[in-house]
Amino acid sequence: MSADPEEKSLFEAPPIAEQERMIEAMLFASTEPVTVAELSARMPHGSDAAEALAYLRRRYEGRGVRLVRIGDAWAFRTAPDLNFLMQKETVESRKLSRAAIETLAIIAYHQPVTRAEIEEIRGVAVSRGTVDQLLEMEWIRFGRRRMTPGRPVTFVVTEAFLDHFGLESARDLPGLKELRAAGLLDNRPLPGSLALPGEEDDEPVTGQTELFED
Amino acid sequence: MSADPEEKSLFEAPPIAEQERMIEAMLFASTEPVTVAELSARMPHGSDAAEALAYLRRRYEGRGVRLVRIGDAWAFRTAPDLNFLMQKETVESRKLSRAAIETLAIIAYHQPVTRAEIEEIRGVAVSRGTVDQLLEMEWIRFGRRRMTPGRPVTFVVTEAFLDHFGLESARDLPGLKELRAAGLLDNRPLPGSLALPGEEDDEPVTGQTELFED
Amino acid sequence: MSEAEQSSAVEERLAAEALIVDVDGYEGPLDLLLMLSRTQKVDLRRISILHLAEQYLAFINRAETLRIELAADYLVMAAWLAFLKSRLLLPPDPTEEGPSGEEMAAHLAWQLERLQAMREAAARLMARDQKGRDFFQRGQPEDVMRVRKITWGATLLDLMQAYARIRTHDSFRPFVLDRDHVFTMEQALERMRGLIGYAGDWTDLSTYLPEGWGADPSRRRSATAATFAATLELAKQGQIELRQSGTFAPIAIRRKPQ
Repeated sequence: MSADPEEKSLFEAPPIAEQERMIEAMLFASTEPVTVAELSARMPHGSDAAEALAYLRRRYEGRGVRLVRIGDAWAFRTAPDLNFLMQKETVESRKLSRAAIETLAIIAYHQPVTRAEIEEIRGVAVSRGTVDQLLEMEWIRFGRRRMTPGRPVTFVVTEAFLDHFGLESARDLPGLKELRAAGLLDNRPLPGSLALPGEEDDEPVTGQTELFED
Repeated sequence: MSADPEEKSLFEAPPIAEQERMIEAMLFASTEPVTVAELSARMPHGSDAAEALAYLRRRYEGRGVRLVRIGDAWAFRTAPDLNFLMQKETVESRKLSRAAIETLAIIAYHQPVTRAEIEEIRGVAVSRGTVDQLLEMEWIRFGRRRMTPGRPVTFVVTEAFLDHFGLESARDLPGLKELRAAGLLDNRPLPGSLALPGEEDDEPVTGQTELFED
Repeated sequence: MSEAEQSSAVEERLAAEALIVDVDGYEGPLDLLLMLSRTQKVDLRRISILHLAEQYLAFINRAETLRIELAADYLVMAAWLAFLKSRLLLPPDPTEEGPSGEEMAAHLAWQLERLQAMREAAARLMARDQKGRDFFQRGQPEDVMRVRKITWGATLLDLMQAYARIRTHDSFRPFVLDRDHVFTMEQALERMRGLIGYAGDWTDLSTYLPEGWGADPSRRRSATAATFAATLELAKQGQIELRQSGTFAPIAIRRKPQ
């Protein structure tokens, strides 16, 4: 941003306390998170938005509003422990189906992930409406195509998703490290091929009827 | 408000610092200035909104935002000396018009494509303003001339376009199959699906003008 | 029927109904397997896949005896589990190709564990503080002075929806053709069959045109063509005779004398 402010600018950068005030004003004025780059662009030459942000964040620790990071952007949000005061502001959110919630979680934890992979994990087809709903809420978006046969599109979660769930980044998803360590986020193919009893001969069926005489 | 909090409430009032936090959060999240009476009503029994408000006001003195009185209600406002920072936030983003987005979509999916071909696919004339707007945004540019009578210019999408939509190349655009899977497209089979516009005859345009005579 | 018999019949019916509800409640065979695995009351890593396979097959069999229609994927899974079970029970055949029963079982256990983990992750995610419910954004964003620069934006979704709209629009075209001015041969035939009984003597074909189809040229054309085609059909069936005195002369028809 400003490796050499003195050389680049004719004017001296404002004192850091002043920069803090500026960021405070800009972030207070905005509903949406503002990126560091945008903050810098609006501040006088030679300012160090990142440093000022660090100070400001400390200043708001324990206050009624907090400075939170969402991806590359920052925003003020009220402290969650005060939610009881906020009935008036509460917005009625659309109830998500269980399928939608699971699909969302799978996209968040496995991203970028293809539709086929989501279906493999859940063991059922993903309905069009589910993906559509999540796209519309802007919690997921299309990611890069996978460089595999058919070049399927992938899904990833958005900044709006992070903002909604108070996450700094997708790396901060609860339990992510443990899941990864346990190998539960791997993409493990079935050993060999998924050979169902190819000819579907009668054997399994007779086997079954014997079994069920309990 | 609460001359005798101890007598009125079974519970002890929260410490004044805590009351300050509450007011901070309420004023921050509220869509309108809030009166002291309303703040009190939302706070736990025994709280003294007026006193907490006075503390809070002092706390924000000299900061980037200030606590200001509007009528008999209170709200946060940017410190007037920082108004210059709000200038840049004057960037207003608007959605492209339907004509523009459709034209853009056709160029992206069919590039290089001539104006006549765009009109053929959309079934309506493309206004000069629409193309100019897209050119000005630098999302499209002129491509090679088509080696057909009249040598019409073609349009293609730009790097800036790919950048904006997070695409590596125009080939990364989700295909019809994926549009359908995402529920964006009716399940009906499409005539000729992604046939290049050049291969279609004039019929669609005439067919449509008839259509709209109803 | 004794009382005991009656009550057991009722119980059976209730059990059957409960099962229907259950089958509806599962999101596919993997979900059902995961639920069944809970009865083993062990860590998913220590689960007996053989036992689980037996539980699943028993469930499917019960559903079948109660004539509950199961979706195909439940039956596919049943077949696969029966196959897996045979592999687990029989000593490994060195000539047989493909993964061993143990490998397949381990993979299934891992799939169940992964699904369970995702369920828990989803629950943890939803239990987080959420915007608009637990924490809030600025309620009164400050209107920034003067709006000067307008950036025109669109999302990839907008772009795709626009394209989808155009393409879908195309596919609708054949279905919205204006059919008001078309009189079909089927309609004409229907009409002629009703009238032909009265046509004892030679009558001009044009008098058979349906009412209201004579004025507008395109309607008259369509009705004439359809009616003419219908008379040819009736003549072929031997019900009427046609006569025309010369090229472009009026065509007359009459009922074929018996």
